Amino acid sequence: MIALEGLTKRYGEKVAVNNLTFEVRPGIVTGFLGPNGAGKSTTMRMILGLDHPTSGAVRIEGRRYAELRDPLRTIGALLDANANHGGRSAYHHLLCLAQSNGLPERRVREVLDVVGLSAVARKKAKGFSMGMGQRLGIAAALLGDPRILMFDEPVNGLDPEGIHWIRTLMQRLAAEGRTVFVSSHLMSEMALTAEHLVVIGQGRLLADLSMADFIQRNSRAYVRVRTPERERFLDVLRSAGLTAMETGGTLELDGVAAEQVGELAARHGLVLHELSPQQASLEEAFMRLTAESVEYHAHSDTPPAGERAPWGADWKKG
Amino acid sequence: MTTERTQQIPGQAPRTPSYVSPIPIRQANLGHALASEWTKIRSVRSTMWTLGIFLALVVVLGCMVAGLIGADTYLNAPYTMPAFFGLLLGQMCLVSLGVLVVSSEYGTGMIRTTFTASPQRHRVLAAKIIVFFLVAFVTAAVAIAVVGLYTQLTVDAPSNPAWLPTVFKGALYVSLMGVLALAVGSMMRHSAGAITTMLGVVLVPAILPPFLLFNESLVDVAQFVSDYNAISALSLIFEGSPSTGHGGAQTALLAGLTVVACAGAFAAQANRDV
Amino acid sequence: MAVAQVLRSEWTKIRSVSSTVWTLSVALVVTVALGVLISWLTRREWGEMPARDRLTFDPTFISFAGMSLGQLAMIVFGVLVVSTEYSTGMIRTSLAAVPQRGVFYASKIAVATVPAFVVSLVTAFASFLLGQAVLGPHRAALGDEGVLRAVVGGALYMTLIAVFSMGVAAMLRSPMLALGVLMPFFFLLSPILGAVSATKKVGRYLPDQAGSRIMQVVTVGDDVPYGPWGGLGIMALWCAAALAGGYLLLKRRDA
Amino acid sequence: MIEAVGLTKRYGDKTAVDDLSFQVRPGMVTGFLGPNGSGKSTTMRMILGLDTPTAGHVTVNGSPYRSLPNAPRHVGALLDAKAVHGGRDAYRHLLSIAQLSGIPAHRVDDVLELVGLSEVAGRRTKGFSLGMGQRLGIAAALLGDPQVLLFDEPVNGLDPEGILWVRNLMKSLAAEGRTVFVSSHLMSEMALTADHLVVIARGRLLADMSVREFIAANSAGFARVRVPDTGPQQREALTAALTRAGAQVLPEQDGALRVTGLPLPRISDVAHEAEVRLWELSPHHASLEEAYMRLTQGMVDYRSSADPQIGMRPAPVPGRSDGWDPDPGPGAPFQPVHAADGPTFSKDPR
Repeated sequence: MIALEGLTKRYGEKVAVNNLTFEVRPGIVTGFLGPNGAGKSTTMRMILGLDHPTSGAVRIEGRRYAELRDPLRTIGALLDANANHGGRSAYHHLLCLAQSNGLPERRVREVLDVVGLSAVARKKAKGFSMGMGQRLGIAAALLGDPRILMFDEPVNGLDPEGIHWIRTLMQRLAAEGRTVFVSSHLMSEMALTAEHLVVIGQGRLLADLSMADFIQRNSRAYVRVRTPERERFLDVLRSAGLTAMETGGTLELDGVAAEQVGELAARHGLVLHELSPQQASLEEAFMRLTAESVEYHAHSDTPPAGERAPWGADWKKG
Repeated sequence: MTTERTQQIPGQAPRTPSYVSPIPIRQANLGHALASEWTKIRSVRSTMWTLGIFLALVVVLGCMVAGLIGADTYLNAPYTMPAFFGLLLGQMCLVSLGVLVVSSEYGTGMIRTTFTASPQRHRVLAAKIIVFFLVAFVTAAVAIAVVGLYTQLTVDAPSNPAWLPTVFKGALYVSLMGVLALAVGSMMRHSAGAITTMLGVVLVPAILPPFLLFNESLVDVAQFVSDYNAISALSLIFEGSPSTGHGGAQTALLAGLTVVACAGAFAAQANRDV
Repeated sequence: MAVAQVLRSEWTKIRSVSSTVWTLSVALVVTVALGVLISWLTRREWGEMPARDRLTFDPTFISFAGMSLGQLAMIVFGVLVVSTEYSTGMIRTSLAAVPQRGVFYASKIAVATVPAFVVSLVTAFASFLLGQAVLGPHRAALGDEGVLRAVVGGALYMTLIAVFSMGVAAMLRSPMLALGVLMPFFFLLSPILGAVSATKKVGRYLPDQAGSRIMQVVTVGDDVPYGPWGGLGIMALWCAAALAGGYLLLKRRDA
Repeated sequence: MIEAVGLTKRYGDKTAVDDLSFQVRPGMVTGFLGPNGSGKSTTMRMILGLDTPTAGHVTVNGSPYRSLPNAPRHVGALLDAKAVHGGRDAYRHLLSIAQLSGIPAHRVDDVLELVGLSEVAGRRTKGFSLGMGQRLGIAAALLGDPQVLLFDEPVNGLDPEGILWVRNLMKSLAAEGRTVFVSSHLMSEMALTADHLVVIARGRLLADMSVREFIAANSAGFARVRVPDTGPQQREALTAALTRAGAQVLPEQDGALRVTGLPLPRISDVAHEAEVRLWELSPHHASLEEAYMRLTQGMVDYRSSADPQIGMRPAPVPGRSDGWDPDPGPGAPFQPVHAADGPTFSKDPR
């Protein structure tokens, strides 16, 4: 279990992390979301005792990080896949970490096997692809068989097989009763992996609740209907006091459960070709929640009408 | 941006609706590459550092030495002579910059961006050589000229030789050394390796002759090496006499080497995978 | 957290990168080779040396002439051992594994000092023995007064150069910056201060000038206010200051 | 339009790309998929003339890349977001590329604005995050307003807002009639972005077809049907009726039915005939990931395996335990949890 109490980090004027209080519980995968610059990495570094909080504290299993004896046996972390000396082999990289925490050399070979790097264990990390570097970082996290695991963007650079593997790995680790804390920008991945979400924006806690609650609270749910008897269906809806939005060949109904629509159709003998409850995606929910706290907004390439000509207008003349 | 579904690009299958930029596409040329390299060389700090240290070394050391050496030295040496000491050390700055101009692109991966933007690789290298040579030459000439002026103004002694030609020759020699380093950097693609190699090129011939003298048959070689190494070349440029020459032959040798190295660099990069 | 574990870990780190072997072997080869070369040149030029120089000739010190260049490799070794942790980002992994920064730092310095000292010892004896062999009739013997002290002292001098560099690198973190400070410090500032008479008195308290005193056996006619061990002590103080600065900054800074 | 014909690249004994032929057409987003080490990056580099093919050739708009008279005006590429000189600021990085093909300086401002980096244009790229680097790379690709665009893992490091932006950007570029070729490992992203797929593994072409065809060919879709939860009779009646009509029916955990082999209207009719009311009738397409995993199974390098955790257990002989403390002591009351010690996280896509 990781517990944050009023964690704050200031860099001069800028508040990177602002009074964060939450707990990461064992037995489930907890997703850590937020736009770029929200303070996720800073928070994770403070959890690992790498950055000193301006105020507040982090407790790992009730203790401060620096008080942990052999911390790798308590918490394993993947922060940055490239956080290794490029001139050192994967094996030696893990070996020096293992030795610092009194782990046997056998364990190094074992985790190399777990992440599938045994064949390149003696190669310098310099020549590793991003995906291989990521696997090496995951191996380092697993090294001490810790009760708490923390991953920052674990699927970065992994191929689909690797993504699938890390997803199942995290779920299995959580099922074993461990605490798993994962940050990611990939909402579709998170939707598949995490059960609980902690969302921050501009250093502040925006949400700390279960995945289902999060999506439900931050998005629109509706029922999609396709029917060959559209006009009659619309009449029936109108008489029942419901409205539908038409998009393409389908109808979207807000504020009503699929069950009700099914009953309504059955009562009037309507044929439906589709009756599916739609839940907005995690991505949509996330976008809605964090809309105001995004840095580096991109823009549409098409300038608003009346603004300057596409580009190189004067160049064209010349 | 407008979408025009017309066909203008030759060789393309005519059926598919394809985007064509409203801005006409014209051929890129060496002028573009030169502008690009000029932007590159002035937008990194390593340029400022190496050139700044070079200027400081030549000017500061030169002005210090100018006051220390006897006034009668200038009877047979030009007023720019004190610049020689700074150039000895300073040429390593130009060598470093020459290497970095190319090898930092390989080190950072920027070279892929560059070669994607200009698949005519020879044009990129040519532009690099030209821009670097001009920058190095102008900087070196300014530094030597400053030393010459300072000496002329402060040293109360007559001087026989004209010092303007030595500004040109000295600057030419060290810039050629820089271009040689650039070519070596382009072939080796590794900053530290290329700088070490160039250190060897500058220093080894200078300390080699005593060792060659052990063997009688190598006496001629030793003589050649001691006459033509970088340090004697520079010293001849600044204090040569009619009997020893004024470094013209040495500069020609360096120019020849540089041309060969550049040819090697062009050939090596032409079809190499990057 | 057992310190022994961290020491083992740091030992693995240091032996698993090729820069260790490179820098240390360059230090050895360059120091010995240059020392032999200069000893040999001295013997050849003996006949042309002024009588005064012949009287104050220090055969031990001359065989350590390569140290001036060889210490460069020692500086690089010291800087790389510490600063590559930062430049590669390894420091975050390391400190997550060993959150006791003091233990981490002390272990790293201690473990790096051992190979540096071993190589320095080999270098000092090899330089001395080969140098004396080349000097022929002008040689000194290991049993002569002060000679053994000078040879062992030479090894300590080289080791302390590396330790000093480690401390500076821990303060500055970037390898380029650390080398950019240390190289001019040893190769420009120190010689210039030592050469100009006005600053000579300040210059001899710089670490390299104070430390190199221990390698001299013949010290006729100089007015240096400290003895061989005093000089080494001054150098050790410099190292202690650099290490302390490195420790304080490591403790305080975000990784 | 990109056209590869018999493209082959060998490094010594190893064949990275093996006789690859495909076309990337304008007007749509073409996804380029394959496991790590399958030759995707090598192929992209050969398209851009960075690597020379051992055999075969690849052309862009009809001519080899290296003979394009002004490449950035024809092709924009994002290969590696970190492939910039860290000491140069973003603006002058782009300017140097722009000048190389005679693109005016104010176009640099435009693309910086477009990718949202205007505020940091004067900052050295060394301090950029992965996401900012990615945006810079995209800006460089768009600089020449090119007809053909290549992106290698464009969303790497971007936050959700950036991912959404890149997705829409690629779609709009394709809609303008450009050729957009994107490699990615993120199947969910690809499913949302790409119209067409080129899949390779071990350097060989595995598939070159539309996303829809690809999913249809490599996996099965199904319909989810729910009936009123008043009693099991309705469900059984419907199951029987659907089975008679030729469908495969599987019960799901929450009481719904998973029906394969019948189109939705047909299921509706069958339910109507069986006088079963429906509370849900929703189509489910198999995911692109499932389809992809099925296709590329057995072709991946660096396979992961289960964690045996033997190395974590106390060594059998305490005397020779490699420094492992058999009794962690009260300071570290570690209890390894081995609820599922078996190899449960294999490569099986199911």
